[in-house]
This record gives sequence, structure tokens and C-alpha cells, in this order.
Amino acid sequence: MRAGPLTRRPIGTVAAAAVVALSLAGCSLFGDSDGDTGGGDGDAATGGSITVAATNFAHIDPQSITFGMWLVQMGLLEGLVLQTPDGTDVRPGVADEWEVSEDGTTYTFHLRDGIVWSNGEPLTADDFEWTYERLLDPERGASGVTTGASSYQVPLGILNAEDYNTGVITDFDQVGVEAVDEQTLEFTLDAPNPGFLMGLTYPSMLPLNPEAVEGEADWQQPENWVGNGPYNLAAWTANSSMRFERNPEYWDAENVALDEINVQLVEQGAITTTVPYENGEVDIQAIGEPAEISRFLADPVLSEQMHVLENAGTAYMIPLHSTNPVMEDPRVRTALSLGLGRQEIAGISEMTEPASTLLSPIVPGWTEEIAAHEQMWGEAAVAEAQELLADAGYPGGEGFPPLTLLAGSDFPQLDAIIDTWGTNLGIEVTKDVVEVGVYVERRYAMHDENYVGLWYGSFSGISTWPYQVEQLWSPDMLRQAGLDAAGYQQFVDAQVDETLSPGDRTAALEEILATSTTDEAQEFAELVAATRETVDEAEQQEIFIEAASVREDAELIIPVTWSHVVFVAQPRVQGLEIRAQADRYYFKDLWVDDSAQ
Amino acid sequence: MAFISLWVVALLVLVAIFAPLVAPYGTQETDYGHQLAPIGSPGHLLGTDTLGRDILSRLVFGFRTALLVAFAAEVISVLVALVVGLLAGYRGGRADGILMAATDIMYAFPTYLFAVLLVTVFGRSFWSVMAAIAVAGWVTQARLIRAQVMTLKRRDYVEAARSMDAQGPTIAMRYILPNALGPLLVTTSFAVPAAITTEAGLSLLGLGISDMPSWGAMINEGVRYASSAPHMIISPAIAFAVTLLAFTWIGDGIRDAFDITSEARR
Amino acid sequence: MIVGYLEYVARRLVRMVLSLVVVSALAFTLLQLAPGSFADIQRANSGSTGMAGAGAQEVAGEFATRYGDEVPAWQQYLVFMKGALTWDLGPSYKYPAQSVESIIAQGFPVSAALALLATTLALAIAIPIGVFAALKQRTLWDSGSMFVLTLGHALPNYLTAVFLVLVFAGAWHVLPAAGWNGPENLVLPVVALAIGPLAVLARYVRSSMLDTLGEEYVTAAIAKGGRPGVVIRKHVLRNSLIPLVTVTGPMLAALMTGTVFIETMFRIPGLGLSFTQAASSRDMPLLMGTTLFFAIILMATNLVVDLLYGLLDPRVRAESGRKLRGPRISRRDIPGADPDQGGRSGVPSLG
Amino acid sequence: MSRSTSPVTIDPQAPLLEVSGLRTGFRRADGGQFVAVDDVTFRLEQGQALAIVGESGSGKSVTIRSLLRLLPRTASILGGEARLAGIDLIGASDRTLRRVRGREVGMVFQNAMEALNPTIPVGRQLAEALTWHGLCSRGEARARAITTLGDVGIPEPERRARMYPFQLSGGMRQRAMIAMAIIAEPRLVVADEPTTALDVTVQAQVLDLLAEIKDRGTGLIMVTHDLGVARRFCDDVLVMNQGKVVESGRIDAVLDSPREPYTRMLLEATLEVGDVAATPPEAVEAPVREPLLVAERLDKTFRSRGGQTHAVRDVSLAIRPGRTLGLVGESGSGKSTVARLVMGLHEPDSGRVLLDGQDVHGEESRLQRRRMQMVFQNPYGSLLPHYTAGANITESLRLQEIGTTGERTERAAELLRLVGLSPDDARRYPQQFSGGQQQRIAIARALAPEPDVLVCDEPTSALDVSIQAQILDLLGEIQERLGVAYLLISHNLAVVERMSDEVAVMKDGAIVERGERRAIFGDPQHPYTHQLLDAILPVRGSRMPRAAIA
Repeated sequence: MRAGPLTRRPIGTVAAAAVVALSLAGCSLFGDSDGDTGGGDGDAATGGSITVAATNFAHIDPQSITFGMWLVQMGLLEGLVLQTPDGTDVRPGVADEWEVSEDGTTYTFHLRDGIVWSNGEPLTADDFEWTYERLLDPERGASGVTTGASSYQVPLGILNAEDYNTGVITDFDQVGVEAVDEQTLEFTLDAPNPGFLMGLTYPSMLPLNPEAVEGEADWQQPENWVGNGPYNLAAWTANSSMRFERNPEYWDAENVALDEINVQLVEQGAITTTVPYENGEVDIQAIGEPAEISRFLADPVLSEQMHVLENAGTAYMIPLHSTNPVMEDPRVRTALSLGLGRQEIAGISEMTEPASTLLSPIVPGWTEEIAAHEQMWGEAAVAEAQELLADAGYPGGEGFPPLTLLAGSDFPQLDAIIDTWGTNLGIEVTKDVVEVGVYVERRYAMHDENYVGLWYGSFSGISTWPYQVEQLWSPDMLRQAGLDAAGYQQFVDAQVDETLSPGDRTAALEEILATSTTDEAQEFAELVAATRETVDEAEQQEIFIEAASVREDAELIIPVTWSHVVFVAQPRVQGLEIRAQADRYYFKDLWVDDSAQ
Repeated sequence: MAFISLWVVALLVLVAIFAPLVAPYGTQETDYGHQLAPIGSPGHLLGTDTLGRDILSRLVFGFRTALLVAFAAEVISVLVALVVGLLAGYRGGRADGILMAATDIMYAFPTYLFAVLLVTVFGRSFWSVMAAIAVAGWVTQARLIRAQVMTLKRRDYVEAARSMDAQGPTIAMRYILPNALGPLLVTTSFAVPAAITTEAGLSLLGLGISDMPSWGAMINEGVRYASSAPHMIISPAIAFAVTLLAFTWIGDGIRDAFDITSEARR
Repeated sequence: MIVGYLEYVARRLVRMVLSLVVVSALAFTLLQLAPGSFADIQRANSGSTGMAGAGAQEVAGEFATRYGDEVPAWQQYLVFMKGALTWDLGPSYKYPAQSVESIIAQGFPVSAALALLATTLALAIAIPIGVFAALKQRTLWDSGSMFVLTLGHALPNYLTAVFLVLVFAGAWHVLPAAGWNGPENLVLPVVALAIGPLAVLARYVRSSMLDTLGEEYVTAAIAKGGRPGVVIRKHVLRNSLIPLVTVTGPMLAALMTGTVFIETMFRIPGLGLSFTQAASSRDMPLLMGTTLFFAIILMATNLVVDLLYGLLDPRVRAESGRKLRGPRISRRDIPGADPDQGGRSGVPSLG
Repeated sequence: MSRSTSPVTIDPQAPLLEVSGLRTGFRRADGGQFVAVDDVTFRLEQGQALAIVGESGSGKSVTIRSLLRLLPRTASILGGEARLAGIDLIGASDRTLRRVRGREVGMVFQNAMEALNPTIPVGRQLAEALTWHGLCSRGEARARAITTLGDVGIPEPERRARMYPFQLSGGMRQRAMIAMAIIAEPRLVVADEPTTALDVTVQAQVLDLLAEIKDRGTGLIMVTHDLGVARRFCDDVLVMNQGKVVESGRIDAVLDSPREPYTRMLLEATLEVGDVAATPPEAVEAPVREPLLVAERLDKTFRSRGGQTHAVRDVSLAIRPGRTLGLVGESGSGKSTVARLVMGLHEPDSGRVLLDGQDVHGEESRLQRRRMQMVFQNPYGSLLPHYTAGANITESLRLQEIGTTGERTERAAELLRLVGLSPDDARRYPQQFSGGQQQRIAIARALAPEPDVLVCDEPTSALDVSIQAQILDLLGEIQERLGVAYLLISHNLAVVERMSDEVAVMKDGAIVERGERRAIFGDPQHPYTHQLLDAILPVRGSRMPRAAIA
């Protein structure tokens, strides 16, 4: 038996261990970020750093939809063209000039002389072609607007791109992208597309470095990063933070002001407050909580720091598929739409407005006329709703089968919807807030009861007519929503039918959608297709407006509210102009002025 | 302290039972004109939330839910724990081996996974949240009972009973159980606030009860609004703290009471 | 005796491995039962307009090559366990470019540092308070400090954290509210994590001290003519603090395996965050990997505590050959030690 | 070794210890004061030994602890004076008192296992007593600790000094405890029941050691409930009862011709081996009948993780109807295991127990088992705390569904009367009775199913002598009236001698000697039995030593 030194002072040992462990971990515990600012010694407009808050993401591949792709576009990679700060037009990026053919279907881009990647290697048109081949690779999944889907935007209309992506054709040479020479890239479209240049500013069209991406090492890690944007990825602590440092190889490096961008990664759905912002830890942050917005608005100093982008998002509802046919009755759907207390729901936040259409007024040329009804809310609307409901056999909501409102997370708007439906229509609605795994199953399941799902989208895509009508609430989506129970069953069966080839399946699904959906939905799909027929921009917009109007009339997707997007930025941040579209702003346009108050 | 706590808990339980009489409004009663009213607003003693619902009323009904969940979960976990603990402690041998193995496993198993599963499969309902809490709690209770039984079964009066030809189940139920109840009462009184906390924690992770007013949801919402509408977090937090403290002190009190009697017996 | 000791450790290790197999199998089964798959959830997370089959694609292509497509679950489990044995768990679904083991290797030091600091802080404060309260038993000092501690303990750590942030970052602007950039980021989370354990430990120290003070050998030491300070230091403190190992160990383990709320709230890239994310996104490899890793940490801590207890208490050490059995205390036996429950648990402090 | 100069002022002319009018009280929960020591006065000279005797609760321990102010928080000294070689102990400052403690007065505690710190090696604990008083350096202290351990008769003191208390045997621990008390060569050693927790054979060794210390000129105060121990070593005696000194004087004088009734009662209640032999044999020997209970070649080994204890080896017993078999042995000899095997509470590994020729452990044993009942050592622990006395007594009847509720209540009343309690006591709970009364209830309970055999496991060892006598009388009466056979298990030879017809001596799980009571006590054959009997300390000086009887 030995009474060794180990028997003494257990607590001291633990404490010492903690200190040792920490000092060992010290160097790597916080990542390698040094936190302090480079500080340019020139004029006030260069140097310095800012910290922005962003929603967390797992990867930054711009070809796969994640929150990461927005950040890539803001400063790590640069496309052929950039949007102007106000978002109304494009300015030169990698390409310093371009030509459009007479018929509007061929775009030729000329890359800048001597443009290079951050590793000093030349950036060529072949790199772009390689990038787009990767983007459209059917193995990587079909395009869409949802996380994980390919970020390719179908309305861009590149010749054969959609067919290649869905596996209908397999030869990439048939796709309308071609590197004519090292500095020349040519796009061929299947129809004229006035939104094409703007569409090129979308993250999916950013170039990737083939060697880095195909290399063994993970190209998304700082040590392997090769980009062409004003900034390079210098550090990334997963789930916590990122740091960008200026890219000296960037073609316009001398006009880039900030030395460093720090990104705080905030968990999606995590509780976020403005405390870090008000504590000076964050320079730019989006805020959404109604109470915070009200407080900022009421504060004379803070209200000055708000940047508001009106009506940038839409909350909407879709009836889910059910064996109970009550929602197939258009009168019921209309009643539910008109019976919504949109004003009350919008009243929860000062940054929300009642929505009369899915499309928000942000889209140039938007008109009140596309709304399904003249009065989407108010007494008259409610009265009409009550009448329609009575017509359908449920006077005062009596006998209306139980309705469930599905959502993936809980927020006050849900309660307000249930509350106003109850008050206005006398129907009983249950809230079904489920964990995300259940949510996805319920979303596509065939229910026995009546289900309505609520979504909120803050569309940082492109607010052009093609995008808003063809990409968001697309023809296929509307036609699917319009399927009755039997039709939906057929549709689901066809989707999982292993015996069908990709082409056959596409055809079979199209057949079901075209024949089993509602007339309005089919009409909408046909109108959208018709936009490809014309080369006249104005004429095309007319058809889009008509299509949008038909989509509203179908009342398969019910608009609820439009919401503003609100950013707050410290007074020192200069050059911040929030755009409606895509990524809101570029880091290269920002600078700091610490004297600004 | 324990005495005051007892009164506080009694009062709280009464409030929970008579919630509809106590609460000035219904839990879903909205007042779109008076959203986010601060504490002390006329008609809304503790203010209102984002929909203009009365916070006091929601607290009262939420407490009802919390108590219900906590008690139901405790009843279940105590019942399971009693059976397992008695069996393992009294029979020993294989039953004990199995319990101890289960303990090892439960100890190393993230409760969160169970909660996710229960709540995902059965929805964010009262029952699944309650079951999740019960699953998390029974092992501790069972082990406690086991330890208690192991001590008690070596007592002379158990030997005496055996010498009077009492059979295993009789001994377990008549002699061991009544004397194991004291410590069990102590743990239960500590477990109730723990269950309330767990419910709130699950809610914070998006796994709480969604179809009934719950403190967890209120705290979750309150935290969200903490800097701009502090009244939404202050009242729930205070209510939370008072309840938890009261139960903790009752537990302390019961434990002290048992300590005193055991001292007197010595 | 050494042989007996080794035999004991070996037996414990075998039991640990068996438990780990059961834990992993159980976790795997539960995961199979849970609704929704990784791919489904990725689609749904966008909160946008995707519809059924609008291109649901296997995101984690590497998964198929690793586990095989459409293979029965039990085979997937075997593949997983084979990987676990060689510490090669393959890529995560959510972070396809990263292997599960590298995610754990990144997150664990962070969680561990936080846990060590919080535990050290808790001990550093709890021991003096507990000792003091015990020595001043039944005075205002005693009841006062215990009152304050219970109060601190009554609030779950997420609420404490919110108030700490509101005060120190929101109102006084002296500490950062969130982030992970330097030591100043440690202060609030460590304090928030330490308060619950602190209360538990202080109460434990107090009652342990009171027990020891009542021991005859303390009277004997006084009868030998020891000064109060010496007697307390040499006879009371040591014996009162040895059992603390059994409480502190599991507490530390529980904190090390991640504290979801605190990590989320302060944006700390620890393991707890990875774990909950993996669970909610059904990131099977990561979830299984972290579950197994947690189980190992927890069980290993239990073993270490038992062995350490043996080292510290010669009575237990002497029995090691036959039945070295440190008091079996699980993290769930200790209020405040279970982060899953936001800092409370179902059992009274062990006083 | 020469004494270093004392840090406190010693008056060599003054008596070693002078105590007068000492009063110590405890604060009661209700705020009142309970006086545990009331007006105690005595005087002790150098080289003398004083015994303080009395039953539990008499205040004897509190008296000596008051001298060093080693009292619990709730106690306080209310008055009186105590001077140690002229030093005022009661009024002394804490600092002075610390210099007295350990340095001038060494204390020996009852249970060394509890009084030695379990996590510090014994040698270090001894050395502390020197270093704390600054008597020598650490190194010297360590050396002296080893020497002192050797002095108290611990073999291999160097090795033992490094051991922890639990690694030493009970006897060695007690020696180490004594070594700790004397290492600083105090003027006075105070011993609080120093041998109560020990077996008789070990007790003898420890007492020899204390005698040696006394012979060196150290004053000795010994608190004990054992008059034999007191008589063997002390010059003077203080008899205490309920906090007061009842009688004091030279020990021979007090014990041989007690003046006070309490002392007389105490002496009369004290059983001694030889008491029975001295009385004439019973006039009529009962006819020898066939054994009622037979245990054949019982063997039992307990296995625990990694170890096993062979508790009972090849033990055979036979008890005749209406007679008593005494089973005697030291702690750990396996006698309680035998009782439990006989009762069927443990299954034997081999061997069998037959009651009237029927196997107690068999399938059909339930009826048989009811014919045997048991009385335990600790009466409170064996009674159900949440049952009333009446319910406790009739529990076995209720379990067997014997009789109606009314009949059972009737039976409880009858049994309570039988054991000397009032039928009204049936409604009270066990904790409301004294220890002796609780044992009576336990006996009543055992008698309820009208057993043929009563197994009594140390039925009186938790009780004071005066109560022990009453309980033994009660058991004797019951046997006479009901003809119950007893298996009496005790470590106390006097009790066994008093009660038994036949005696079996156990050592290390086996019976080493058995026979008629008179044969065992009068003419023991086995050396171990000799050893046991030799270790007995006579109380009454007039009684002839045992050897003379033989």
C-alpha cells in the first residue's frame, strides 16, 4: 500500500488540469482568427473590417442551394456581371464587355484581360464552361429553389440546359454554353429572355476553380480555397464564424475598401436578439422580431440605422392533399382566403402588410389587378367568404370538417390565422407544429383530414417576371396542388415507378398534371409556356401578368402577408444599399468611417 | 422555508386546478389593439404578448399544463421505477443485473434522442412530452429505490418478517415499500421542478408541447423578445423560479424531516 | 492486489464495450424509426416551394458508396460499427466534405474547454462557500448563502444565460453577447454553465463537511490539541472533499458532452450543437458518431471516477481486488449536471 | 526521554485533577435545557486510576468530555470547576486548552475505527500529536510514532505506521488509538469505554496495556459500564446515575459493600460466570427427552465478488423441548449465521435442520417454520416502525390468517401482559417505548404463533445490565410457563451460563466444544474455552476465582 502524492489535493489537480488543457487548446480553441483589424494606414475610406451576421450553413457550394451561396456571392466569387448597388441593372464583373444577338438568343461575353484566380492562375472561359457543366450535371440533382437542390434557374432559358439537367439529353455540347476561346464565352438561349443578364448575377452562375473543386482536399476549406472575388476565405469555424481577407489578385483590388470581413454564423431558428448588434459586436444584421422592429423604429438613434426593403417576402398557404374532398371545392378555398384576417395577421409586425397576391409589388410592373378579388380583406371580403361557405354547405362554419394548420415552427402568425378564421368563418382549426422530420413527411403525405400548410418565403432571388412566375409557385407546383386525391396518388406512384426511364417519367408526370389538375392550373401552365413563343419583351410581360392572375384565381395557393426585410447597420458602415434582389449587397461596395455617427 | 413553500405550492396547485376561474382571459383570446402591452397595463396585469393575449392568463394555464406534465411523468416514472427498483433490490441476482445494465445504458444514452423520437412519432403533444420526461427519469428513481430496498432488506424487521414466514411479495409490499416511500417522496418533490424545466427545455429545442399553453413555449418566446419586450420573459421567469424554488425547498424540508426522525431512532 | 485491480478494470472495460454496443444499436434503431430522412429535411428546410419529387436527390452521394443503397438497416449498422472500431466514421450527410471524426475532433475541445472551465469555476467558488456555510452552520451566513445558491439553481441555465447577456452585453456593454473569437467570449457562457453545478456542489460540500465534522476522528484530532484550522485542513476538508469526485466527475462529463442551449445561444462551435443539429436533420453518421462518442466519454468518466475514488480513499483502494466499487453516481443523479434538462435533474443533492 | 517544558503553567504541588460541582447541559429542541452532568465532584492523584461507571445515559461520557470541552455544539458547561495540575480547564482560553489537549491529557475513544481518520496512515496521525504541540520535528515525530506503536505492543511498528486504520485488526487499532493518546506523554489519560467494542480476549490485552501506562505514573480515568473492567484496573470509582454521582470511593469498598441502593442494584444485576454454579443445582432434573430441533452438519460459505467467507463449518446441534442451548463465541465466529440457518433464513450449502424430524428447508416447511420464532439483538430495528406494538405482535398471525381481528387483539393483550407490559400499550408505536420494553414487545411477537423453539440472537447485548437481568428473567419465566425451547446466542459467557442447559462454543465457524453447562464452565476441555473463561474479569471480590470452582 502506497500513500503516494496522488492521494493529495484532488481539487488542486483538477484545477491545474483545466488550466493546462486550456493553455494547450488555447492556440486552436478559437480557430486561428486574430480578431483584430488590419487597419489601412491610408485614407479613412480604405482598410478596416466589419462583422456581419448570417444564417448558418453547412457548405458554400454556390451550385447547391444553401444559405452559404449568398455569402459566396457577396465577396468570395464573382460572376460575369454584377448588379449595380441599387439592383436595377448590371455592371461589369469578370466580363468587361458583352454583346447580344439581334434575336436576343445569343450572348457573347468577353473576359477581362489578365484576370486570374486567387492562386494567380488565369481565369478562362473554359473554367466557366466547366462550372456550368457541373451545375447542370443530372447526378447533382434537379434545379429548384429549395435547400440542397441545384441552384440553376430554369427561367434563365439556356438552350437544352433543363433537358440536360433532367437527363433527357446526355451530350453537354448540345447545351447552349460554349467557350469560344480563352476569353470569350457564348450563351445560346431557347428564347429571348430580357432577364438573362440579371439572372447571371444569381449564385449558380458564379465560376468555380476546376482544379480546386476536383482536387482531393476539401475545396471549401480556407487552406484549399481558390476564388476570384474581392475576398478570400481565410478562416471558417463551423457553426460559429468565418473570416474573409482581401484578395490581392482581384482585378479591382484597389477599389476594395475593407481589409477583412467577419461573419458570425447564427443557427437557423436559433433565438437571435439584437444584443450583439447593440453591443457593437455586429455591424450588419437582419432583424425580424416585431417587438425589436417596433423598438428600433421608436428609437430616434436606432431608427436611423435601419435599412428597410419593402415587401420582399410573402407568407402563403397551400391546402395539402387529403382524401376528404372538401378543399377541392373552389368555394371553400375562396372562403378560406377571403375569411383570413390578413390585416390582423399583418398587424403583428410593423414590417408586415396584408398580401393581395403571391407576387409582391416589388416586381416591376406589378398591378393590383392580378389579385383574385377586388377586396381581399375587410368586411365585404369576410361577408363574401361567409356566403361562399354557406353555399358550400357550411353556414357559419357549421359542419365544416376539422382543419389542421401544419407548420415547422411556432410563431404568432399561426395563432392569428387560426384566431381570425375562427372569428370570421366560425371554423375550428388546430395548430400542428411538428419537428422538421415529421414536417416533411406530413407535407407530402395523403391525409385523411383537411390540412393546410403555411410557408414563409423571403425571396432573395430575382424579382423579374419570369423568375416570380416560372420559378416560384411554378406551373408544376400549382398543377400538383390542383390534383385531386386520386390524381395525386397517381402522381406519387409515377414518381416512384422504377420501370420508367427519366424521359418516360417526365412524360408520364406531365400527362397526369395536364389532365387531372384544375382548369385554372392547367391554363396557368399553358400561359407560362406561351411566354417562350414571343420575342417581344412587353408582350412577354403581358402574358406573365395574365398567367400570374390565373394563378391567383386558381386559389390553390393563398397569399397571406407580405413582409419587409429589415437590416440594421452601424453608422460607421458606409456604402450599404440594400437591393431587393439576390444577395442584398456586395462587400466590395462597403467601407467604414469610424467618425460617422 | 419548506413550510412557506408548501403554502406556495398549495396555492399554485389551486391556481392550476381553478385556472379557468383565476385567469382573467382565455389563453387564445386576442386583443389586436393592445399588443405587447407592458406589465401593469389596465386590464392586463402582466401585459400582453404579440397577439395581445393576456400573459397572466397564459401563465396560469401554462402552469396547469406544466404541473400536469410533471405530475403525470412522475407518476409513470415512479411506478416503473418502483416495480423495477423493488424487483432489483429485493430479488437481486439477475433482475438486479439487468437493471444495472439498463442503468449503464441509459446513463450513456442521450435522452434527447428519445425525446426526438417520441415527439416526432407522436407529435408535439402532451402525451409524448410527458413520456419523454418519464423515460428520462425512471432510471434514477429505480436506482434510488433499489439502493433503499437493499438497505431496508437487511433490517432486522425484514428478517423478523421472514422468520414469521412472510413471502417475498408480502415483504416487499408490506415492510419495505412503506419505509422506502420517504426517500421516494423526496426525490419526487425534486423531480417535479426538474420535469417542468425539461418541458421548457424541450420547447426551446422545438420539441415542446404545441397544442396546449405551456411555460416552455412562453419562455421560448420570451427569450426571443428579451431585449425589446422584457415583460414577456420576466413574468414567466419569476413564476418559473418561484415554482422551482418552492418545490426544491419542499424537497429539502421533507429530506430534513426524514433525517430528523432517523436521528431520533438512533 | 495489482492483479485483482487490473482484473477489475478489465471487467469494467468489457462491460463498457457491451453497453456501447447496446447504446449504438438502440440509437440506430430509434433513428430508423424516426420519421423523415436527411434528404427530405434538407428539402423542407428551405421554407419555400419545393413539391414532392421535384428533384429529391440523394445529397450525400458518398453515403450510398459507403453504406450501399437500399441495403437492410442491420447491414448499415454493421458498416457503421466497423467504422467506429477503426475511428473512421465516414462523411457526415450535412457536411459531406467533412468526416464525422473530424467534426467531433473540432467540436470536442471546445465543449471540453467550456466544461473544464465551468467545473473549475464552480469548484473554486463552491468549496469555500460550502466549507464556510458548514462551519457557520445554523447562522445567517449559512442559510443566507444556501438561499442565494438555491435561487441561482432554480433558474435553468438558459434563462440565467439570457439575463447574463442582457445585463453584461445589453445594458453594460462590458462583454460580448455571443461568438467565439477570444477569451472574452468565454466569460458569460462559463458563468452561465457554472451556476447550477456551483449550487449543487456547494450544498454537497456543506453537507459532506457537516457529516465529517460529526465524525469521532475529528473530535479525536481536537483532543490531540489541534488548532481548528489545522484540524479542518488535515482531517475534515480532505475527507469531505473526496466524495466530491463522484459528483464532479459526471458533472464534468455531462458538460463535456455538450450543452445545447448554451452553445446555441452563444454561438459556440461545440459538440452539443453538432449533436442536436444531427438529430434534427437526421444526419445519421454524425448522430451515431456523436452518440457513441458521448457514451464513451460518459462511461469512461464513470470508470475514471471510480478509479480515482479508489486512489483517493484508501479504504476503497484496498477493496479494489475484491470489489472496488466507488459510489455509482450518474450525471442524472446530480441536479444541474444534465444539460439535456437545462441544468436540473430528478434527484436531490446528495447531502 | 525527558519531558520538554510544558507551555502551560503547571503547579506540581496541585492534585493531578480536581473537579468540583461540574454541570453540563444540552439545549433541547424545545429550547429547554437538559442537564446531563449535575454537580460532579472528584479528585485524582498522579498514578491513580479512577473508574466512572454507570448505565447508558448516566452522564459518564459527558463528564470526561466536559473536562476537555469536547462537547457537541448544543452542549455547554453550566458551572463548576476543573483543575488539572492547577490549570483551570473550565475557564481556560481556547489556546490554553489546546495546549492541554493531547499534551497534558490524552484521550482514548471507544471505537478506534471511528476515532482514527480512515484516510491518513496511522503513523502520521500519531506524529501529529507531537508536531502540533511543537514537541519535535516532523522526522523525530515519525520516529517516535513508530517507537510508541512498538511500545503498545504492535509488532512490526514501522510497517504498521504506514498502514491505514482499516488495515489493522481491531485489537491493533485500539492499541494504535492508545498510542496516539500517550505519545506526548500526558499526565492524564482519559479512556471512554476503551474495551466495549472488543471481544473479551482482545479486551484483556488492551487492559493490560492500560495498566502498564498507569504503572508509569500517568493518571487514568476510565469510563465504563463494565464493573469487572473497573475493578480490575482502578483505585477509585465514581458511580453515576442520571447525571449525578451516586456513590464514590475506593473501588473495593464500593463494590464489596455498596451503600447506595442504586449501586447495589447495579451489582446485583451484573451477571458473572460462576453465579449459577454457586447456587445449588435444581432439585428435580427434568427427564431427558428426544431432541426437538436437530441441525445436522450445517455448512455455509458466503461468496462476494472475488472473495468468500466460510462462515459455518460442519456444525451440528440438538435442542430438547423446553431446554436451552447456549451458543457462545466471539464476533465473527459464525454463531449468528447458525441462528439464521436454523431459522431457515439462509439456505445451508450442506446439512439439514430437522424440527420433529421434518426438514425446515424443504418444500413443506412452512408449517414447520411457524414453530420457530426469533428474537433479535436490536429490538427497535426488528420492530416495524410504522406498525403499532399490537400490530407488530400479531403480524405473524395476520400473515397466516389465524383468528379474527378481535381474537388477534385479544391475543396481543394477553401477550403484552405475559411480557410484563400493559394491554393498553398495544396502541403505541415502537419508538415510544424504551429499549427494554421494545425487547419485551419483540419477545411477545415471537411468542404470538405459539412456537416450540425460540431463537434468541444476542437478546440482551444492546441493553443495560439492569434491563438485561429483567429480560433474562422474563425469558426464564416464559420457558417455565410455556415449555419453549431456546437457542440462545451470546458472546456473554455469564448470560449463557445463567440461561443454558447445554452450551456449545464456536470459533471460526466451527463448534470447538459442547456439553452440559456445568461441564463447560466447570471443566472446559478446549484451550479456546479456557482462554474465554480466563479473560473474564470478576466484579464481586468476594466471589472465588473461577479456578477455585474447578
